[in-house]
This record gives sequence, C-alpha cells and structure tokens, in this order.
Amino acid sequence: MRYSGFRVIKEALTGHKGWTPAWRDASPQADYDYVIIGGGGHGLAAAYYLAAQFGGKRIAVLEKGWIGGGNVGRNTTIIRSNYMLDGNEPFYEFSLKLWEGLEQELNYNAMVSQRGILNLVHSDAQRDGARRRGNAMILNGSDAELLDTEGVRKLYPFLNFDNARFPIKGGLLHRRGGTVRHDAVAWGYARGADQLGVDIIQNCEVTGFRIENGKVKGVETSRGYIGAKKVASSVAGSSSRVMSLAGLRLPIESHVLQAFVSEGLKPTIPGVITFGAGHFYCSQSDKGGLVFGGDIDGYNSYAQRGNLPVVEDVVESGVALIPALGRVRLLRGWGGIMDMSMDGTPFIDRTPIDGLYFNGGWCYGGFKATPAAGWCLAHLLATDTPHETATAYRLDRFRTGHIVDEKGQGAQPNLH
Amino acid sequence: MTDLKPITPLGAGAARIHTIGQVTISENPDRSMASLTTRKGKADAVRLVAKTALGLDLPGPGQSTISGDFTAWWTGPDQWMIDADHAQYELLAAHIAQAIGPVASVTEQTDGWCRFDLTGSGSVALLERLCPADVPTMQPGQATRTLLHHLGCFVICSTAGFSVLGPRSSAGSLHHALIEAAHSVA
Amino acid sequence: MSINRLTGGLIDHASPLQFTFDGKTFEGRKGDTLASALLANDVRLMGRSFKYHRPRGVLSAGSEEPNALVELRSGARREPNTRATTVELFDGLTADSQNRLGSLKFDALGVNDVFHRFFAAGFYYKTFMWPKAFWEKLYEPMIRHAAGLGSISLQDDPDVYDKGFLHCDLLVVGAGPAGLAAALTAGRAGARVILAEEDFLLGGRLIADTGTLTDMSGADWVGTAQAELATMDNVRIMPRTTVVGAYDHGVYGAVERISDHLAVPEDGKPRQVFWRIYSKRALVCAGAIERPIAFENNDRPGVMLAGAVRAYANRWAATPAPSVVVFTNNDDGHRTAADLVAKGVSVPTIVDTRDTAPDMQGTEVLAGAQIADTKGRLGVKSVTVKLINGQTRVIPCGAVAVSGGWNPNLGLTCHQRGRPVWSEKILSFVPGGDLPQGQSVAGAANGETSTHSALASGAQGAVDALESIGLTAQAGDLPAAEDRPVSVSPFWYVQGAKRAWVDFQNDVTVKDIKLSHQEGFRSVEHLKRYTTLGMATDQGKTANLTGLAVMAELTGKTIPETGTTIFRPPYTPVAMGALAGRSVGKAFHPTRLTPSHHWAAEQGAEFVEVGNWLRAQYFPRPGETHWRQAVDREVLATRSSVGVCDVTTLGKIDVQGADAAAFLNKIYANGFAKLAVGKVRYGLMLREDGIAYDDGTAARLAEDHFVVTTTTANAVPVYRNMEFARQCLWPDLDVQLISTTEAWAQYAVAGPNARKLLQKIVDPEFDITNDAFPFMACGEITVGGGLRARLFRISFSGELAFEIAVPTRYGDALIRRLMDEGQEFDLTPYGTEALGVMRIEKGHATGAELNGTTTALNLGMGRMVSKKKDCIGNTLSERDGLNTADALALVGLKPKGDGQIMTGSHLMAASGPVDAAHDQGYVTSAAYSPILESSIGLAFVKNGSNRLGETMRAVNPLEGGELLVELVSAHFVDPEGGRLRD
Amino acid sequence: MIINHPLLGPRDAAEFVYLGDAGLIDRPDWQADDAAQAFHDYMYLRDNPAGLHRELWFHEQGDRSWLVVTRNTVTHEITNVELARDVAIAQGRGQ
Repeated sequence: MRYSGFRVIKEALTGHKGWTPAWRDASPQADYDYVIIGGGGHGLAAAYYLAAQFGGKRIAVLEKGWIGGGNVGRNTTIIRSNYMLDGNEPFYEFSLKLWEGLEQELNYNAMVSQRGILNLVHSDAQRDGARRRGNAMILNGSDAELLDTEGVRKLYPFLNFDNARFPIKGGLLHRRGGTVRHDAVAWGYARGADQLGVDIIQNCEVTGFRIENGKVKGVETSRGYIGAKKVASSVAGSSSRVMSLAGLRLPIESHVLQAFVSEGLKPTIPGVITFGAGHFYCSQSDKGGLVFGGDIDGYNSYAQRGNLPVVEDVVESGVALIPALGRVRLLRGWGGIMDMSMDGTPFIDRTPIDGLYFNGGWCYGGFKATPAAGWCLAHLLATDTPHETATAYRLDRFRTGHIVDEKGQGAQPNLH
Repeated sequence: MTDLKPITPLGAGAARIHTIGQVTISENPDRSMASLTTRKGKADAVRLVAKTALGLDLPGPGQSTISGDFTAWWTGPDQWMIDADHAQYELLAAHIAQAIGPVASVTEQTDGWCRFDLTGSGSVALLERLCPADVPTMQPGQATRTLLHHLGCFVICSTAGFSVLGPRSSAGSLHHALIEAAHSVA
Repeated sequence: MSINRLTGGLIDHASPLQFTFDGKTFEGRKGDTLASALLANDVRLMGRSFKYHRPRGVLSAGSEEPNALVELRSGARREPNTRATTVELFDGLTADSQNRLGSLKFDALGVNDVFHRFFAAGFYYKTFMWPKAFWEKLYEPMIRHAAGLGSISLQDDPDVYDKGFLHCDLLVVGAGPAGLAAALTAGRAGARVILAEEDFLLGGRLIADTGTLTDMSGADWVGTAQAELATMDNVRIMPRTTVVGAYDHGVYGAVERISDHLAVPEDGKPRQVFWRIYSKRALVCAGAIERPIAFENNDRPGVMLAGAVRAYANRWAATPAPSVVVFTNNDDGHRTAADLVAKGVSVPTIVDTRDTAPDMQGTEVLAGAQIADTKGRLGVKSVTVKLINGQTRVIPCGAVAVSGGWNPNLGLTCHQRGRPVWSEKILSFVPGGDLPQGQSVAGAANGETSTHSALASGAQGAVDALESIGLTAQAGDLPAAEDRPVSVSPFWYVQGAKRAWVDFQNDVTVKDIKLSHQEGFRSVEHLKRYTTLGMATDQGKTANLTGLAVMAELTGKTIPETGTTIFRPPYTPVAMGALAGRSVGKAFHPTRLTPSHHWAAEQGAEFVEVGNWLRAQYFPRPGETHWRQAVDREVLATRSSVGVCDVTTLGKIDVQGADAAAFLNKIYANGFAKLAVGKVRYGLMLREDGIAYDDGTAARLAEDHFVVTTTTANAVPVYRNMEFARQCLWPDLDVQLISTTEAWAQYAVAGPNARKLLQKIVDPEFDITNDAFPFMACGEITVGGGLRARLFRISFSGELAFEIAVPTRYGDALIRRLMDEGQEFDLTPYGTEALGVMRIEKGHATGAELNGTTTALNLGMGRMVSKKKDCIGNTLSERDGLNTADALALVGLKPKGDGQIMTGSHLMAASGPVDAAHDQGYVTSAAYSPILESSIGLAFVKNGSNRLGETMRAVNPLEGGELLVELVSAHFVDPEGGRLRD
Repeated sequence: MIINHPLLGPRDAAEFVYLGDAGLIDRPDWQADDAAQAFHDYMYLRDNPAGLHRELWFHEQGDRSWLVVTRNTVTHEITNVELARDVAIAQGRGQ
C-alpha cells in the first residue's frame, strides 16, 4: 500500500478500514540466502538495501523481541556528518545523503529534519579542534561553519553567556545535521523491506550458530533451526553475547547510555546543541519534549537502565548551559546498551568464520549511521568487499595498528 | 626565619570565620600536615616506631586518633595523614621523617589542603546537603574521604565538631558551597 | 463562596487565600490545592488536550493527573505543565491555562477536534512527504507550533536548589495507612527510618475517606501517629517529598519541595532539595491509582475519578458540581456515592456495569448499565445511560464520578525493569518478584485494598524488612479498620463508542488502539510508540492498563499475555533545577586558583580556563589595545632579559621507595634507572596501546625520592594510572605515590637574566652558578631567609630557565618578592599565551600534539622509546600501522611571504586538488613569533621529517583561507639549545 | 550503585572511577615470543559477559585503592569486592 495525503484523507472519510499491517508478521522458512540477526535500524536497513540495491533474494531478519526495540528506539534521534578522521567522515557523509532522501525512498515520513547541529566551543584549543574538524568535513563534501560568540547568541540567545563557568567562545555549526523520528526509521525500513519480500521474523532469538569446517551453515533459534548461506550479526549492545555463540571475542564492551526527555513544551530549542564544557546535548522533538543526553554511565552493563550520578551530571550541564531549564521538568529517562569499541569506531567486516559477517561497535553513534551501515553491510554481504566508505571498519585493525580514534582516548571504551 | 608572608587558602592574611544560623565555618590555616606511607613490608615497623617516637597510635580505616601534639587519620592502605600545629611544627614532614626513619615515605602536605572547621548544632544538616558520607552517625575519632561539591575532601569528626579538608586551589569554591549550604539549613 | 464549597474537611475555612486563574481572581482556603479551590469556585474547565485541544477539567486528586495542567506563577518563575492537583494553594498564587490559541473557552486550535478523523494514530508517518522541501518549511513548523504543552519563559531560573544525602535502615515511601503503620513499627524498634510522603499532609486515603480506625476518624488517627513519630529521633518525617526513582543497591532519589507552597522561597533557601537516599531496605507504600472506564466523550470537564471526587468532598470540602452521577464496575464506586450524599451532594444515580450491583439506601442504582455518552461543550451537563434492557436515559448532572477499579502504584517497583504480575483478585498488575534489591511493597501498592490489610501489611512489611538486616521489630496492636473484600468486574470500556479516551493527555482513544492493531503495531512497545499511549507527562498512570485491555481483546490474548505496564524513573516529572542543584552558573564546576592569582588579578591580568584552573593568559599594560601587543612584549622581554610565569598547575607526584627508579623506568618510555641524584630528566609516557600519552619531568631528589611532573590536563589520570601500575601490575615494587600538586607554588623564571634574578632571592649558601647547578640540575634549597624551596633547572621556553617551588602559602609572597627584586631586569610576568608562543618557537609538544592519536615516532621522539626494557606501551607501539613509511611527523611551518597560519588548517600539495583524498596533514599549533617576526606553526605531515624545505598549502576552507607554507624544522629558536645551557 | 569497599564499607560508586575487565591485571610478558599477540589480546579482547563480570574500579575520591569488583552486568548485583593489589599478588604478579 502506498502512503499519501490523499490516502489519509480517503481513509479518514471511510473509517480507516483500509489500512493494512505495515509489514507482515512472517514465520521462519527452512533456509534463506541471507539471514540478518537483529531487527533494529541497521539490520532492517541492511535487509532493505540488500533487496533494493543489490538484488538480494530470500532474506530474513531475525529479531528476538519486537523490531525497533533496541537502540533505534532509544536514542536522542540526532543525525550528523561532523567527524574528523578519514576513516569516518566519508561514511557519515554518505549516511547523511541517504537520510536526505529517505522519506521518498521509503514512502514513509520519518520526519528527517535538518535543523542544524551546533557544537559549542569554550576555549581556544576547542576552537582549534573545531577548525580542524570543520575543514575535514568540508574537504569530505559535508558542510560546516565556524561561529563566534555573537553568531551563537543570534541562534540561541538564551544560552548562558553572562554567568558561565566556561564561557561560550563560539561553535561549529553543521546545518545539514538534525533529527529524525527514530521509531519511524525502523518501521519505514521494515515496511520497505517487507514490500521487497524480506521476511521479518519477530520473537525469534538466535541461540547458536551451526558452523561446519569454518563455514557458517545457519542459526539455531528459539523458533527452530534456520539455514543460511550468509549470516550477518547486527545486534549492537548484544554483539559480544551473540558473537560469542560463534566462539568469537570482540574488541567491544557493552555499556549503558541514558537519555532523557522533558515534559512537552511549546517550541523552545530550534536545532541541536552540544555543550563543549560538559556532557550534554539537546534538541526538541516535534511533540515538544526536550530530548537530551550526556555521557555513558561508564561501567559494563546489559541492564538498559542507569544510575543517578550520570543523571545529575547531565542535568547539571544542561542547566549550566541553559539556566531557564531549571524550571523544566525531566519527564522520563531510559537506558540503551551500547557496543563501545576500543577506539570508538565501528566494525562492518567479515569474520574469521566463512559466511559470517559482523556489523557492530557503534558506540553511541549508531543511529545516525543507520542508512549507511545498512547499505555498507548489504554491500559487504552481496559482494564480499567493503563499501568504499567503510574500508576502515575492520575487525583486525587493532592487530595491524590502523586505529581510528576520533577522540584520542585509546583502548578505554567508556571514554569514547 | 623568612620574611616572606604567607596567605591563607582563601587568599587573605587572616582566616575567615562566618556564623550562619546554627553553624560556624572557620577557615583554619594553622595546621601542618604530612603524609606517612609505609615502605613495602614495613607496616609493623612503622606502627611500632610511630608509637615509640611520636606516641602515635596509627588508626585503622575510617578512623583518626589524637596523641599529644599529633592527629593522625587513615587515608589509604598503609597510609596516614599526620597533622599538628603549624606554628610549632612548620617542618612537620621533616620532623616525622626524622622520627620514623627509612621504613616509611613521608611527604609534606601542609599546603595541599584548605581546612574549614564546622562547629554548632547545624553542622550535620549542613554536611547532609553536601556529601554522601553518613555524617549523622559519625563519631569523634572518625575520618573519611568523600566527594563534596565535586571535590575530593576529608571529613573529620572530633569532639570540637567537624573539619572539612579540600584541595587548596579550590578553597574558594569549597567555602562558597559551605556558606550556601549553611544558609539553606539556617 | 460558591455552591461547590462544602463544610468540614481538612481545610481552614477561616483562612481565605486569594489567587488568580487566567487573570480572574478567586478565593480559596488554606489547605486547598489549586484544583480543589477551582472546583470549589465552580471552575471545571482547566485546560486543553494535547492533540485535539478538547476542553478538559481535573480528573484526579493527585500526581497522576493528566488533564489539569497549568502554567503556574509568572515571569521567570513560570512553570509550565504544573498539575493543579498537586499545587498547594498560597496567597497571591497565579496560574494560567496553557496549550490554547485564544482563550481557554474559545481555543482556535479546537478546530483540530473538528477534523479529528484525519489525525488518527500515526497519520503523520503517511503524509507530509510532498513536496520534499515542504516538510521542514511548512508542515513541521506547523506541527511544532500546535504541539507541545505549556511554554517556558526562557529567562534564567531565579531560584536555587540543593542536593542532599540521607542514610537509613528503612525508607518508607508513602504515609498512608501502610506507610504510617510501617514507620511506627520500625520507629518503635529504634531503626533509622525515613518516611517520605508526596502530599503536604500525611495520611493518604485515611484523610480522603470517612472510615474510622477503632474509635477515631482517619485524620485524628493520622494526627496521633504523626505526633508519636515526631518524638522519635530515629525517624525523619518528610512531607512534600516525592520518591522519584529506585536505583541500584537501595539508592533512591527524592524531591523535597521546600518552598513551592510559598510565593517565593525565603532568602537563601532552596526551592527544592533533591535527596539521594541510601537505604538498607525500602518499603513501598505508595498506594493505588484509580483507573477510569472509557466511554463516549468521557473526557469532558466534570468526568472524574470517583475516589478523587470523594477526596475533594471529604478532605477539601469541594465538589465539582452539586449533582454527580457515579459510574462504576466495583463496590468502591458506591462508597463515593455514600460519602457524597453524606456531604449533601446530590447523587441522582449510580450506574453500575455489574448485573448484580449492590443496592444503596436512598440512591438509585442502575445495575448492568453503562454510560453511553456525555453532553456539555465545556463541562458535563448530562449523561446518556444505556440501561440493562437496552433503553437509554438522559440524566442531567454536573459531574461523573468514574471508578474502574484500582491499580497498585507500581512506579518504583519496576524502575529496575522488574515485571509486575497479574492479579485476578483486583484485575490489575501487582508488583512481581523481581523487585529492586532491598525493596518490598505493602498496602494498596501491593494489592491490599482494605484499610485493615494496608495497616497490617505495612506493619508486617517493616518487621520483615528489618529482620532481613538483623533488626527486631514487633508489629504491635493495630487499630480496627474496615476490611471489605474487593468486588470488581472486568469492564474496561463501553463497546460501540466512537471516541472514548484512554490516554487523556495524549488524546489516545480506543479507536486509535484498534487502528494500531490493524496496522500491525501490536506489541506493547509498538502500541505505545505508534499511538503515544502512556508517553505523556503522567506516563499513562491512568491509561496504560485500559490500553492493554483493549489490545488484549483485539489479539484474543489475556492482558498479562499481551504485556505489562512498566514505568521508568522519575515517578513524577522532576524540575531539572533540582537535579542540577548548586552546580550551575559559575559554580558549575569548582574553580582552581593558582598561588599568584590574587596578585595577577591586581596586575589586571586576563584569565583563561584551563580545565578547572584559571590561569593568567596575559598581562596587558596601559596603552596596549590588542592582546597580541601584550603577548609579544612578554615574549620579547623574556627572551631578552627575564620573565616569570606561574606553572603551579602542572601535576606534581611525589614518588618514593627503594624501587622508585625501577618503577619510573616502567612508567616512562625512556630510561630512568640511571638518573643521578640532583638531576632532572624529560620523560615521555605512552599508553599501553603505544600512543603517546603525557610528558613531563622527573627530578631525583634522593636515591629513593623523585618528583614527577605531568601536564596540567593529565595530572589526575596520570596519578591514577601510576597507582594502577603500582597496585595491580608491579605490586612487588617498593614504591609509594602521593600527589603534591597543590602543596607547592611553582614559578618558571626564564631568560638570560634568570640566574641573576634568582641569585638575589636564593639564600646565599646555595650556589646556583652554571657549574654548580647546570642545565637539568635540581635541588632542595631555601629562599628569602630560610624558606624551604625546590629548584629545577628546566626550560620550556628554550631560555636559561629555572622552576622554583615554595610551599603554596608563600606563593603570593614569592611572586611579589620576585617582581620587586626583578625591577632592575625589567622582570616581566607572562601568561599562557606567551608560554605557548615560546614553546612553539622551540617546537615543544603540548596537548595539541599529544592529542591521543600520535606516537613517539610522529612526535619525532621515536628513538626515546627504549627497546631494552619493559615499559608501558612499548610492545604495542611496534605495530605496523603505527610505523608506516608515510607516518605523520611533526614539522615546523613558515608562511611563504606574509600571512597567518591557522591552527586546524589541513595541508595539501602546493598545487593540485583540495579535497580529503589529497589531505597530507594538519596544523596543530600556530602563533605569531615576535622574535622571527613571522607567523609560525607546528603540523603533522605525512613523512614530514623527510620533506623539510617543501612548499605546501595550508587550507582552511572553513574560513576561506589558503596559505603557501614551507616545511621547516620545528625548532625555530636556538635549535642547538645553547641558551638553556648558559 | 554502592560498592562495599573491603576496608571502608559501603560507598557510593560516584566516588570511584571505572576501568574495566580485571583481566587488565594480567599484563603479558614483554619478552615472550607471542608478546605482540598477547598484548593485543590483553588490551583489546576483554571479557564482556552478560552476567558475572570481574572488573576494576578505582576509589579516586576515597582511599585510592584499586578494587576488583565482581558484579552482574545484567542485574548490577555486586557479589564480591577485593583489593586489586591482593588479587594481583595472589595471581603471582611481581614474582
């Protein structure tokens, strides 16, 4: 079924009787060409592009719960292409370009909204860093502007300019960055993939891999064995757990990242702001809630919930940056589990097991990567070669020393 | 004797004292401090010589003791802070090192810290607004290190009241936090 | 006063309070909430709904309120989305309705309701896509302006907030019958108890209902219990305190509203305190929340929860209308009817969905009946009842009291993702077995619906909780109280309704849930997200279960098979100010001041934040109009005579022990074992992954005593990592560490006259001539007549230089003495800017170069990494990828001709494309060198050390610049190092 | 979270800094033939279980002890806390 304004009007006038499920609730078949483990944004996008761009057939997405229930459904909805390193920026720029055409591609309004992202700087050293990054962005075909204090004030006059512990000295503005209605991304890709024949199988947990002579044959699941020529794991947060079923150890730790939303407010914050002197980033959803987050809790966790010190740390930064927030109420917090990699950079790569592929290690930047990660994983699955924008995302880079460490924190996952 | 004039952690010639509601906050620049850490395998020797040479019973975790001119509190495994009157023991670290000998490492800490003494019935309520330590149950002779307005501080309970020791460079911020909390509970 | 003000209750009829709502002045009573006062004044219409802008009135009498949200107070203190049901009335209170275009009665956005059928669940995912550009330009701005609830002032919040920390054996959450019984039991046993109550009065249902406890009214019994608790030093009673979150290991977050019942906080007092409560055990006695029944137009002002109507009548002496119809599926609805009648409120009819509804003396009970519709644009005027025989009857009334049964208040029990379990007895979820560690539940929160069972379970809950931590308590005698059984039938919504609201605040109707099911969004999570059910500011406290019941019916499953209702912290929304506490504004982080700060401020220095430190950036002199003038002067003065700079911020770690040298040999990449006593050495630390980490010096004061310096930024982590190495990696070494960063004031004295100046203040018995105290010497000396000091002959500027340290309290006096004694040399204080210029002139790396991605090889220090010993980072630094032929190398840059090198520029070949594919490196640091009279820079360039002399372009497309530069040695000034050895 | 410090009793985890897998105590021998591989595994392939995890915490705002905490990463329940130095010595470090 094609969605359109006309269709909405027609259904409204006829009692909404014509709407059909956005995707089939498929049951597993005996075997597939491709099995993608994980019905999150990345897995669904990979299935969609595999079918839409690479002619893939007989594709299944296996989800242990309900699709979109992982990190695509619990994040701060930000999209951006403002990375600095060669290994990263082309990939994220590719992703941003895919976002820019997503609704038309999927016939689903995911509310991609390029409201602009402003990274504030509070020192000369930060401005120098912003300049290096901004230049890298432009050299990679993205957009960036360096604002001075007055430029920031024009956009956000209510920031703390007069009584700040760390004065705002400017900011790096990335106008094409913005936000997306996160759940709709999963649903849009699911609907798109379903229409191309992909089986989306919910409540189907992978419990093991069948591997013979170093080659994957299929997966054991809570709904029985499913054979597959190629299997990809795309289960950020649970990567170590799932890949350990295949006997693999990963350079990843699982950490909890909390995010928060305020009560609904009339339009207050037009774009996305990130504080440079504390852990706080914030935007406002179309519904009116301020959506914000900060740093990960910092300890290994699979618990999807965090603790007070980080809640307070994030809010302290928020009120320090925007003193008017003192009277705004925090409505709800939640936690998602992040694949924190050892250099803060993801993996889209083959594994030592033939036919088994891995997409993970997205730290807390996986949402914005969704379209490109899906595309690049599809590319890898279809061609067995990495997509040109994802060549740095190799699993063996720590062995070879080709590290991609955007923050310069080294092998300390909770600092990335 | 040097003619260079010291200043207090809050940056003045004389210590500052405020009484707000039921609590008095006094800057106390009149203490010398030195850390005492046992050399590897010398814990027993250090305890013995501390007792014989200084009269000090080195306390266990969470505790402080007073013996004669010295107060000692536990700061870590095999490590204590010793404190004494500054006028009498300006060279406290040298004094301790001399007395203890090569079984311990002694380091001058006098000016690493600022110290605020809290007296009055409002002290507990004040500290409840600032630090996660279980202050209401602290008894004289207990000492702990904890977080206080983002600063790692010692909180020491004595018969006179409480003392809060924080990093000297942040004396102004720590003092400000204490004053504000005092107003809150006044 | 209006006909809606009754007699009695717990308000003070003799204390009138004036307040305004939407500009109109009303009178309430002390003890009122804003909601009760408005009802007493015959105001039912209090707000507009989120999506359809339907007129809405108050639904509840507590924090579960979805409808009556107002903007409280005005100006910078305006608080949007404030529940009128929880606002304690004070004299002069002002409140305004919100989310309306025009007046509350004539909201222009009410047009949304006319077109409601176009706004079904998820409609926005299916449209607004054409033309593409219109989403951001037209559709989305339109949606955003219509959405949202209240608005904030965007002015700085004028109030302050505190945080606090409390410890207890038993935290009792809620002071209703269960909570009070628990607190009494635990308090009498001598346990440390915190009794937290959200309301400003203790008692919960005991002060909202009319039942007695033995021979006392509920309120009187609460009074005696409270009085007894108040005598116990071991019990802390905290009214106006909402426990909002259950965190790991018995930690709870709670908000105490210190000043919200006042017009403005008292001087110096916080508005609220956010308490972190450390509990050994917690007993949740948070009561239950009544659930509505969904029926056609059930959202009109005047349609309320029955228990709330009862509470308004009994406690607040207010009724929403003189005539109230009761609609119920359980016996509790009949209690409301009885209480209303007793208060003189007319109850024309009880509509009971059960065929076997009990009778009530003097009041008509329509058994097996349902409410089919309501009428009244801005408030209920009548209900249409569908009788058991299928006929309908219209009954005029001003309010409907609805009871669909009671849901245990699960909030805190599932904050750690515990799943509640279904109870057939009360037709609701009750707390499950996987409660947060140390938590138990009692009273209505645990499904104990009678007063007797609440009291008993509270007391027993306290006994059990204390027993588990080794304390003994006795449940004691409990007052006699009602112990009625539950009688409730599963009735969730009236069939056939066109628009029956489930989630009032987010405007989710039964039909929306059906549409969600039809489109495949059937899991609870999908249902929530697709319809927004339960996503409003009340987290669906009154909505979630009904939503599940509707979905269960559609899927043919039971409710527990369909899903559960879980809640996330906070239990009720929390002002961000409270979570921030005092860590805002200038106090966001502590400020660290250097020993010379006060002196520097007197000199008019400009300061700059370096981490938490404030450092003097430069010292402008009269007549200097640009910072560069000051910096150039400071550099030239230092290089030509002598300058002084406060370098106290560098980390200083005291390292002692017989194995101190062996330990440093492992910490640093270069060798330290053979450093002589009285000598200093530059040291480079690597991370274990082989990347350069930090640099500094280590001075050997004695065979077993070193002082290690770190960079300002890394002082804390380096000390931490050294402790890791000491405790975890090499526990056999005899080495002790302690920070002395703050204990010593340290100044760099640099320039050709540095020695001459120091000789004036160093006590004469210490020889600091070049022979006695050569480059890289160190020693303990005295200055100013016997003051202990440390002297290090090290140089960051490249000049003849010393660093001198004295106990911090003397730092102020030392800088003043130096300035006095330095007059003859025109001693010039310099700040971080001049320091930066001079280090770039010398090619010294700082954080800009040791940026966490560069190796010793990149920095030109590859040969310092000793291959003959084990040290942190040695092995992994040898990986191929870190040692490629075109690895980045640190070089100097000079512009070809005039021009300013900009840090952050990227380096491209002198000609050819400018893009990422041709990127050859980047500029890490740049400055104007007054000595060279040129802009200079440092950069990492691929294979740079073999390309000196090459011309490249430093491109800065961000700011539109491009500059031809020559790659040169990074050592611009005195490359042979003659000056520092003078 | 509350960490029950073996010397100081229950302390708020906010006083601590987290490092990670306690396997970081087992620093390989730099002179072994497989040192490159061993250091790679040591540094990058850490335990990341959904369940019991032995991990290093540093009591930065306390007594500056490194601790080995055994914690369930699914429930956050802490079942054992040891001084890391004792663990290191027991594992034979520094022999």
